[in-house]
Amino acid sequence: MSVTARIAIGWLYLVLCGCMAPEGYEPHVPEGDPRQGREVLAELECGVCHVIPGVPGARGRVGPALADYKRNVYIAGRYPNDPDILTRFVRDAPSMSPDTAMPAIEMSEAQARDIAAYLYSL
Amino acid sequence: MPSWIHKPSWVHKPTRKIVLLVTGAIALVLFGALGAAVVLLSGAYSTAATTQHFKITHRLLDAGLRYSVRASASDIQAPILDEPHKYEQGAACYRLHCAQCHGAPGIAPDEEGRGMLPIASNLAQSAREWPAEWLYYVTKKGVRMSGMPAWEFRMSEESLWSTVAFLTRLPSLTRAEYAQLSQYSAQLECESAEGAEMQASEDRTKIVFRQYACHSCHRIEGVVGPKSYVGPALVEWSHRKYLAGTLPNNEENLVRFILDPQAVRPHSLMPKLEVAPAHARQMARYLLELE
Amino acid sequence: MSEQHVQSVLHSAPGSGAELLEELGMVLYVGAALIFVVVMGLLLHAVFSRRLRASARAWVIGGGIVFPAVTLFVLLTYSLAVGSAVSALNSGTALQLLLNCFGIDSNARIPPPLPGTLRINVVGKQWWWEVRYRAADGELRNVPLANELRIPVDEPVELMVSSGDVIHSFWVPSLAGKVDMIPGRTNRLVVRTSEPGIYRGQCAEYCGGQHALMALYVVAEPRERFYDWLRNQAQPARAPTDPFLRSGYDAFMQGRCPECHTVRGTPAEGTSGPDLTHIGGRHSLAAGVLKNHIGTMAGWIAGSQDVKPGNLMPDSEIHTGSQLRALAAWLESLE
Amino acid sequence: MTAPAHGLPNSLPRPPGELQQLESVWEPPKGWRILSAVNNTWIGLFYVGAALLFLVLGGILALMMRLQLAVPENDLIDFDLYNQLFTMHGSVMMFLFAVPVVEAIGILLLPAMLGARDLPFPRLSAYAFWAYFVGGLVFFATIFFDVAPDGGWFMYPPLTSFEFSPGLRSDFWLLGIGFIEISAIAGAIEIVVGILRTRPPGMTLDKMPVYVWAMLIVGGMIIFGFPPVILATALLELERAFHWPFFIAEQGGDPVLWQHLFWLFGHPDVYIIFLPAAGLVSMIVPTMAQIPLVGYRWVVLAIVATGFISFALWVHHMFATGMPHLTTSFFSAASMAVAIPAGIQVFAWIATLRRGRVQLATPTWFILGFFGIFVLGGLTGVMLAVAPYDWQVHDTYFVVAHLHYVLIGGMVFPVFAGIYYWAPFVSGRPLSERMGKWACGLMFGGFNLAFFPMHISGLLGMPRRVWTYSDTLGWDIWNLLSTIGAFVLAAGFFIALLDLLLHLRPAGKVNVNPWNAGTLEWLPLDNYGVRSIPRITSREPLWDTPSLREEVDRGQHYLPNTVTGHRETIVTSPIDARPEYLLKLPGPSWLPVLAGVGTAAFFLFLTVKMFVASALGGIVALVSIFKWLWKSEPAPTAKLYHIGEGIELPDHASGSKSHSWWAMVVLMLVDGSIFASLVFAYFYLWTITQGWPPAPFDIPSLSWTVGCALLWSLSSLLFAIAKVLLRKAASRAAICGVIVSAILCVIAAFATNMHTFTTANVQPAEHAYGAVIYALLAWQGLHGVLLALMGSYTIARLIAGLLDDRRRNTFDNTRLMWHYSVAQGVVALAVLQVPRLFS
Repeated sequence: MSVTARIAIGWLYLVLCGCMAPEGYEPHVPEGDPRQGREVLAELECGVCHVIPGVPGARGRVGPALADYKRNVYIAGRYPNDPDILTRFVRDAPSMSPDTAMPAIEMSEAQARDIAAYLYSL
Repeated sequence: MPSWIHKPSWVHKPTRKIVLLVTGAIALVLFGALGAAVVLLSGAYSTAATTQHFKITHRLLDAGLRYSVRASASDIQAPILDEPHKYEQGAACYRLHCAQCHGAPGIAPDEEGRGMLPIASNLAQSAREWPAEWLYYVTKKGVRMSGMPAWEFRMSEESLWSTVAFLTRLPSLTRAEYAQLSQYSAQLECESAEGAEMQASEDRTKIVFRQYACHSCHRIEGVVGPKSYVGPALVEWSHRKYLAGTLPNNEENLVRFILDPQAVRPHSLMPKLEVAPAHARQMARYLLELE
Repeated sequence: MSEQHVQSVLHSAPGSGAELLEELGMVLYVGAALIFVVVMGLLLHAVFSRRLRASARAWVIGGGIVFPAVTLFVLLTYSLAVGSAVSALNSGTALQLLLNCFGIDSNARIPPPLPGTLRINVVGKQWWWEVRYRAADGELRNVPLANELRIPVDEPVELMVSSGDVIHSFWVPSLAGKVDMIPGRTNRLVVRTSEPGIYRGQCAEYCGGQHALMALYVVAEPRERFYDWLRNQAQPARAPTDPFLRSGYDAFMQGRCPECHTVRGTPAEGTSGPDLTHIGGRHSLAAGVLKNHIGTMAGWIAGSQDVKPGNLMPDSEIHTGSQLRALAAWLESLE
Repeated sequence: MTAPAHGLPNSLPRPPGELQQLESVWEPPKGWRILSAVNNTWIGLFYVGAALLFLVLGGILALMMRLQLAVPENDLIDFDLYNQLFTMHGSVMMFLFAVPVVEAIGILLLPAMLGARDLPFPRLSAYAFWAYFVGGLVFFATIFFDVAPDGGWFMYPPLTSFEFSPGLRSDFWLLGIGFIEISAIAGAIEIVVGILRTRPPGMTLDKMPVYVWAMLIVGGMIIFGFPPVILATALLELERAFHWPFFIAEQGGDPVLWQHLFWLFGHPDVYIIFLPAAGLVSMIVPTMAQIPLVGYRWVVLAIVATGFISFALWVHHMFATGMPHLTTSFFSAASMAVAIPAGIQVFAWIATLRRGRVQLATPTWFILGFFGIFVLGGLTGVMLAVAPYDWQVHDTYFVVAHLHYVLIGGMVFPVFAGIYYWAPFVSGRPLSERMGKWACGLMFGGFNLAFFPMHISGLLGMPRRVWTYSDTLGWDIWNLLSTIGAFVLAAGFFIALLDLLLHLRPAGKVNVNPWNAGTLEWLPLDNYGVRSIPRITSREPLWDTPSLREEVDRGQHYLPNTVTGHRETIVTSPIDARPEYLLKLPGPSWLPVLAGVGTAAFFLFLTVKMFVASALGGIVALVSIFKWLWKSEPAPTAKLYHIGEGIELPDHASGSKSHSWWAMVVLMLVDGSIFASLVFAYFYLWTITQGWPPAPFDIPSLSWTVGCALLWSLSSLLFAIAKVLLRKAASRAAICGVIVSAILCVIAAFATNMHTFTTANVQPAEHAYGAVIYALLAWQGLHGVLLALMGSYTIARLIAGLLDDRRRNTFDNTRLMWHYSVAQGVVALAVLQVPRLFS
């Protein structure tokens, strides 16, 4: 692209959306429904320990804040942050990281997927 | 006066000039800002290391460096540099830490060093033209926006001056002389900065975080760095109940974890950075004060 | 939890005093709406019409005195009857109702307890509820509990409410009107319902910082289940059954927990916090603020000051991650 | 001086220069010196402006709360700030807006409505204003320093006592609000005495405009209604500062005592706010319908009845405290009964509108808005009076909705109707009709959108004063609607206030009657008020005598000039308004400003425990007050002044004819009410305590008590002797001697009283019994100090030659207070001995 063309596009950006940052990695959870996930997070009151944007009352600071979760590189400081691992981790953290403070919370596989999907939508 | 500027009746002549000037200045600033935004957002400004700086940019940066170093180094008094063995000691440091980018008589910089922009200057020339104090200052503090790190956190004070002692001799060395010196110095070590003096000021702590490259993985309140999501963000840390997901968050535990992460959590991806204990405590205290 | 938690004047429990009050409310809403519409009609007609006759006698005396006086007299009589009926839930003979209508029995709101009536003491504290059953299963026993009431259906239950610090107000709108909990006084409230269910209540008198986070649940159950439950509540806590729970028990005892909490059957005998002997069986934690499961339990123990800032329970601060999980698991096992 | 008796209107030409002299005497200070103005026209304007400022400030607090509650589990405002916000919102709106604004409007309108040049105590009004304004601003500023009170506007102990509210927050409320109440009482004295004594000749009680009636009754209600809360704040502050346990259950006190005292004030307060507004409606409705008010006598009767009944309702705020059935039944009936006088007024207004042809201007729209909102608020009020229903909705958002319906509907809408109606009276031209209608529409729509949903959220179980709520309770949508409504309402207020800022320019000279009203405030006015004071023969003089405006403006009625060369007005008899004497009024002065600021400084520095600064403030206030009093009774001249129609008046009166005697009597009523509240507290605590005095405490010794009573009585006797001496023109030295002995007697009496306490086994900090009897003692001590000050001041005037048998208002007032204090002291002593009868 010529510099002129680029500058023209720059103008367009400026007019259309102010400043738009380039998109990053978008993890995808198969069969995960982010909207359901938010409900589950609220229902299970995960906000007691985590700050979770979009979930009412989620202002706990026992565990890490979950804003921008998809950008996190690792889970629990030891696993790569990918959909499968996250789905397992939200259901049963102690089995993957025995010294963690996060208990295994009773939920279905589907609910865990929804939660992961929601976290990745943040 | 251009005809399209409508002249309001309340504007008196001298006032009118001021109004025009001020309006013009504001318009100029706005246009400038808008232009800069366009250039930035369009990607027209290239960040590739293959595109060279404009000549003017380079000259300006270069001049800026000189003036800044001159002003900052004015208080420094060099010790006696031609003590016996001092420059040999310095040669060891040079071989270990500097030659990779700066090269040496008859020796080119390494692969990494050759591709740098701006290119690391050849120190034979610098040493000819700059007084020892300037060399010391640049070595100690590093240079912003170039690849030059601050060596005060990596070399002891003694080693810094030895290196300067070596640098003052550098312009006079032949290829053979350097090769000989280099070979001789291979048996010497360059003393590292462990136990360097600490000041408990907050600014100092921020420097400590940066010099251990903490901010390459963590976003740290008060430390400017990349938006990194490798490790957890270190913000509002005093409210956090747990660190590393398992230890109660307090000063002792933080120090313990920073010094040896794997001792606390064997699988942790956080590397052991050989942090000086005093530095670790300083970091822990800083974090626990973040509201 | 899937049960519907109701906290509404408009959803009274069948057979409760609140049901009578809901009826009374309906009469009031309809009456008020009618009067409002008529008065507004008269007003607008008066404003937008040409000059009309309007005698002072008809309007001021008729509309302003006779009409309200008659309406209010009827309303007062009716409301006194309802009030007496609500107050006299457990002893409502027709005669007494009639007497109460005319305010003769000034004790109506505090009728003498019938022998064998279940009596529960509830003490409001900043910001939770201390509950004490007087279980009469052969012998009279004190069963201290917290933040949750269970009552048998179809049986009047006598609540004796008071306060341990500032003024609170006990209000479970689906069961009954509110009654203040005042230091130095004990008020009496009789509740009854004929339908099992879970009813939510909330402190209704401003009681300081976290007044908003002081709720409780009332669980109405069939008699049999209720008395089973009560018998169970009177028992001491079960001993931990596996090493993990055991480590949770140890974490509890090593921490500062026993200074404030009692777990009957263990050395923990603190009294300034809620009794935890059967905490795992309750519907909520932190006085109706959190649902009760291992995750909220762990979060509450580690971060109670974030959940309910200013409450008397400090963040745990000493338990490691696995200790915290074990501690939460142990408490959850205390059903 | 003789003048020909000539009937009114006197069509003889007025002498030249007369008007100029009148103008120059009443010339207001120029520029920023206007702040030293004391006449009620100016003070009234300042007062209304300040009250509106507090309306805006209190409104901003409300908007912040609504933002927090807009969505469930909101994080915008934390609980600590929220609790301060609602406490401050309630306190600011009730104490810094509602009560002051009704008094302010009274002070602004009454002189004109009464055809008086001014009310009798201009400097008292100025003092009341400055104390209120400075104190109010500082009180409000506490929110910026995180020390704003957070106990709710009715401050129930024990939450607000030292144990559960350490720190300064509650103290700011108790001391700040406490003294603002004192300023309200000062305003009430001015209003009551003004209405009773400065009416125009011929305006008998039954010819007073309804608004004037309302203000008279309200003045009376303030006099009896505020004392209980003044006492309550004093007791709670004593508990906080010295741990005297009036409200601590474990030590024999009772938190419910506070509730009784507070609502004994709090419920009349609602009518103190509502009745003047109803009075405004009774003025605007007839004008807009161009027909006299239907059922004037009934409406007046309704106002009087409301005034009385309002003192019998307070317990309906306490239905949930576990009252006996009989008590709730009685108060339930009384609370319903108050709907009857309200009904009378509503139907009288509707009948008036029916008879007339209604002009649909902005004030009318506000009045219609008032009807819609107030009637609904009244109906929910009846619901709340039904005790069993109240058990459900008490302390929920239903109550929040109700109280805003009656307060905003019943007071704010009429006030804004009044602002639009009387703006021409202030500035000679109306406000913008277009902005006014927009404002009214937005306020009405916004109000209902904000507050109607609160009925529903309340019924759905939402308690008041919660800083957050869960999203599982179904309250979300109603709260969101309320928040949106609140902002629409705010937009309405904004437009109305903008209209005021843009279009209200107070003018000295005003000659308009844009709505063709019938009452005196629409006579042509200048800084001196009316040019001549009319003789009144009917309720709507401007309708019944169409030429009256012109006659008055030409100086054809009473007092078309300044006969004494000072600011002056006619004082008339309280019932039938016969002219009695000319009252010389004081001119502009900085003293009331200084005194007001000093008083505010005294209380506020006391709050933050800066005792030296506080004492300095107190001294500044005292010195200023004495300085202004010193000149307050100028030497009477022997001559009589002709005011027209052959009537000749002296320029001085003493004894019960003097306006200052009336003010003193009113002050004593206030004083007596505070004392009565304290005695009530004593007997109340008795009823809830096992054994009185509770073991092991003593009743103070009987014999010493008798001695003390004798000493009190002796001092009274001495003062009576001083009066005889003064009448007989005895030597100054003799009179001074007698007064000094009286003072010494008082000191001795108090010392004896102290002795009986210190020798008995009773301490104030151990049990409520000790606390309350020490409070009685302290009250007598305070009166001792007061008598000593007043006695010394009397002596000083006597020595300075400013006091003699004719010029003796200072002496009379001191004498009144003396005998009153002695009687009170003796009653207090007797009260303490009553338990002996039962032991």
